Amino acid sequence: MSTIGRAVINKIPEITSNALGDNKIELIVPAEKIREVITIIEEELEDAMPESVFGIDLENDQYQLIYIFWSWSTKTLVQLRVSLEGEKPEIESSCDIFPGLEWHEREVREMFGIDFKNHPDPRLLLLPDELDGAYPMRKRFTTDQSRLEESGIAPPRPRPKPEGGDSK
Amino acid sequence: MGFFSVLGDIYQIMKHTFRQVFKRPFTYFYPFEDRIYPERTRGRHIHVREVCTACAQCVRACPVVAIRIDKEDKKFEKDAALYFDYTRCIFCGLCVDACRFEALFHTPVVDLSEGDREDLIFGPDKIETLDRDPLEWRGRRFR
Amino acid sequence: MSVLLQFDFWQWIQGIPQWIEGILYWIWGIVKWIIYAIWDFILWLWATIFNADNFFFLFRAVLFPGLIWVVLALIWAVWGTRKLWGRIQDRRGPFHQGKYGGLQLFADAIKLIAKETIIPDKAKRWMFRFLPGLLLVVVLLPFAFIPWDTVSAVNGGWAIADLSVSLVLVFAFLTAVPVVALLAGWVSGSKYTLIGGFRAANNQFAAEIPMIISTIGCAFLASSLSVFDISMAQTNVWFAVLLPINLATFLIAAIASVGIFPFDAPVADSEIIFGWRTEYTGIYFTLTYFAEFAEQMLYSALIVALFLGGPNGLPFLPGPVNFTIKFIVVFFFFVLVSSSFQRLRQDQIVKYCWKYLLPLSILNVIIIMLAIVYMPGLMLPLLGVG
Amino acid sequence: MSPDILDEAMEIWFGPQHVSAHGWATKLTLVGDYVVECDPNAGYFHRSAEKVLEFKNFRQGALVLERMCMLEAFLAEYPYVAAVEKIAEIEVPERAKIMRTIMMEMSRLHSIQFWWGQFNAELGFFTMALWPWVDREYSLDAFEELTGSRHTVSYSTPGGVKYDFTEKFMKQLHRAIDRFEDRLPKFRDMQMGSPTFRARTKDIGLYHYKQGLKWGLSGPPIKACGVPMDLRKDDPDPNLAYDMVDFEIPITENPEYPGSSDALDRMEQRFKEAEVAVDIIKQLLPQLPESGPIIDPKARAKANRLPEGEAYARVEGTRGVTSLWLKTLDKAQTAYRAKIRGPCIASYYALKDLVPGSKFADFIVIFGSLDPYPGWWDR
Repeated sequence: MSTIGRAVINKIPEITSNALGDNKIELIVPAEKIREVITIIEEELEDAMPESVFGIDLENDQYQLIYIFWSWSTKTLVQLRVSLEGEKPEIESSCDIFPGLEWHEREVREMFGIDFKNHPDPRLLLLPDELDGAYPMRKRFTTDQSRLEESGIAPPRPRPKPEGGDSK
Repeated sequence: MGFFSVLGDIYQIMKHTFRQVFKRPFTYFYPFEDRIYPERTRGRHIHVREVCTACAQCVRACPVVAIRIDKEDKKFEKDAALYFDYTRCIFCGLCVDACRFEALFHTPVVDLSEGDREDLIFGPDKIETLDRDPLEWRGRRFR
Repeated sequence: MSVLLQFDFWQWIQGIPQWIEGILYWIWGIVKWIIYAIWDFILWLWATIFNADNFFFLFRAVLFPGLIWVVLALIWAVWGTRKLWGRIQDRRGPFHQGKYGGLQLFADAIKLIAKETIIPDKAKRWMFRFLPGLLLVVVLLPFAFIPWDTVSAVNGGWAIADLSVSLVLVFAFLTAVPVVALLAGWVSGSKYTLIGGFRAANNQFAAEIPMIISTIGCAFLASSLSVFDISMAQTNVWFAVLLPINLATFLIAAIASVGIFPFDAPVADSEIIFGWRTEYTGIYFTLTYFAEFAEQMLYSALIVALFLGGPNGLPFLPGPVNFTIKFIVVFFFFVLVSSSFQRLRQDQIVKYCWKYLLPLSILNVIIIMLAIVYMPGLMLPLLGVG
Repeated sequence: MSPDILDEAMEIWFGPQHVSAHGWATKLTLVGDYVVECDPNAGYFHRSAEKVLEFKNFRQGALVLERMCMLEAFLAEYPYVAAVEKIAEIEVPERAKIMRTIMMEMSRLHSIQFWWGQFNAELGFFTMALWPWVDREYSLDAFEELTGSRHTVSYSTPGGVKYDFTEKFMKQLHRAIDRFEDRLPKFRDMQMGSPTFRARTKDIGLYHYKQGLKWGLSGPPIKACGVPMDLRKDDPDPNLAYDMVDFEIPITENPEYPGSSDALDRMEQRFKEAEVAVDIIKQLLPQLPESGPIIDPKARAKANRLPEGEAYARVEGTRGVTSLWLKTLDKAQTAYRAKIRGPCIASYYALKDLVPGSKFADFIVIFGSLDPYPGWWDR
């Protein structure tokens, strides 16, 4: 396990980690510990660059938040995975540690509805004002699928076919 | 401060721009002269109906669903009429790759412009031939 | 005698024709008065136009070296600039209208005149309309004092007019241009034009003083302030040969006060869209656009008159032809410079103008003074022969 | 800001329609000629690409990603293809790897040439704006000869590349490279040698690379600080041929402020990047085998339905790290979640802390020197 993984684990024992590749490590972080892990990363991981923060909607109010950091000098990629539930999940904002995360957090807030507490300016980043509460990246937000059958891809969730078998 | 080195730099720059004045410009007179389009250019399509077997693979392969198939309108025994909607088409060439019977080709004709949106939907009659109503401008025939 | 009635009815009746006759005379007097007025006007017109020297003066003022000639030169200048910029940027200039795009300017002019002139609501309406016209007038007037011909205006030459202090008068007009630009920027009501207007004024402070000081050298050598005398003093040696530094500082200061390329802040299109000219559309845009080119032409004409000997050149060619050839060469140099440099920031313009141009031009004036006082022979060839 | 400054400050919108606002809107608060506060906001180019990717099968997805940045189409579409290949474990034939790398370096070259022209146009110098664009036409002709389209090339697919190098294409490729090389000294004179350019870009937009990393900057803005941060060396991709080439990561040192960069260094950095790109192409061309498969035959079937999995593929774009995070359900035809990370949002929002204090005319120079491209962020 890379040095950063060992550093984080012995500070906060209940984080589990699995290696993704030779120099990539993934840490499963509980929601309330996120700020500490990021401060550890900021101190331990040399030249850390916050690549991105983004959410994944796993239906029925299950969300996952993934932070990605890349440090070019130690050539390690750290991926933090935080799972959240609830209609509008909450998490502390960590953009004062890494200013680069501020706009990623704003985008996750407007796309998924995951609220970042005490974020400096929680305005909409990309969406027009009409879509303020619509959270378009959630699976519930259905787009115009009038010509989906012609497009040749099965609907996103493979519906059980009445006549069975995969005709297409 | 290198006052004279600055004068030297300025002289260099002026020399380049002065020499450029007498060179042949790069652009050409577009409607009168045009460049030769390579044969792989992904321009508007040609639908060869003799070989077409109405398998609709091209309709499924199109990312923007720009092709509409009409299986009843048959000219040969197993083919179908295709309607290419050039307001949606992004000229990506996936339909030509998907067609196993080589019934669909690209042509290097890229200047598609019509009066209104309905004309941009090329029906079976327009999609098979390349000749369009001639466009006259300044005594030269362009289309 | 019969009884005199209070009111002699018969006499009254006989008076009516006299009364009518009086009215008719009165009407006839008015008509005569109108006819005489028209006739006098025609006589006056005939006198001013077809009188020998008046006609010649009017011809020079309106047709050849005056209005029509300058406007045609202006149109040629705009066409030449666009073609030259094209060639320098490795592309062809306008070519659709006319043989080599010659009619492109007239097509643009007609299109722009036909376009709607939008007046922004925050703009001061009357000043907004009035300023472009004023700008073009102020820029075109100094062309009257340019010495187009070796023979002076009074005794039959092709120049229009000349004063003993025409150099000062030309600069008076030229300093008014940035003031109009500042007003236009403030009056059109948008923030970008406001910044553009201030930058135009700022450019003016930066470039005005070195420009005027660098012409003192020519005035000294020709010992007169009239542009005609200065150009006449250069019959056998041009002032460019005697005062090269003055020519350089005048050229750079001229470029700065016109506001073309290296000193392009007033109309910096990537920062403040089109500077103080952003809100002008249609005919106002044409006027301001032509005003900029007219100013460039004016400065190149001044350089030719002050430093390159004006009309004296090849002896067998008439004066105006010599002048025009030199004018084209200097204008070509203006376009070349304007397409060779990035744009300077406003404070850098002021810094360079005051830190380099001003001391250089003052130094030059001192050198000229010393030369005149301690080298009496210097002035002899100029004045002796002239 | 202290209130007394605020009352004489003037708010000006460097709005989306502005000539050189690159499609973003920035609200600047000016006091006199100085920018006191800069409030960037994006979103005018948003095409909801991530939602669209959830309805595109694995052969169409690269088209969406390619339209994020038309300038570097080969580099932009590659992360999607690499992510699909990682999940579906598709091998790429040797020849396709080299062809991909050559075309990616060509797209880096012509993207830098475009940026040259744009940066000079922002500085008002249209001559030097159009000259690089003329050289760029030669590489666009080469792209059209190879793939059939100048910008939206859609060249690599899961498993390899679609089109093979033809004789005419090789000739045009050499013409583009030679044209770039014999005009380079002339461009150096006009660009780095020009006193007005040095005056406008010296010590403008100065930041230390540690602060740059905290904003999330990567690519040329960081390499200009003298830091060799480049994915081609740090995290080489198995499906590309960067290991076959020995090249040096180009960096630029700033003598007065070691470890930081200003607009002049960033321009110098891009000169070097273009030279390294041409050097890589020259080294790769002889190593290209004459004949051989350009696509793995089984790849087309494998890419129809992917097993369950997550993959994170990255590439060193012209403007920084470009990456795609892909998650697919078992036997799904479309991606369950695809996160596109473009490099340009860091450079745009870095202006929030970088610009206050500089002059209004310098905002353009800082903004242009970080090479922002709205397509990358607004998606």
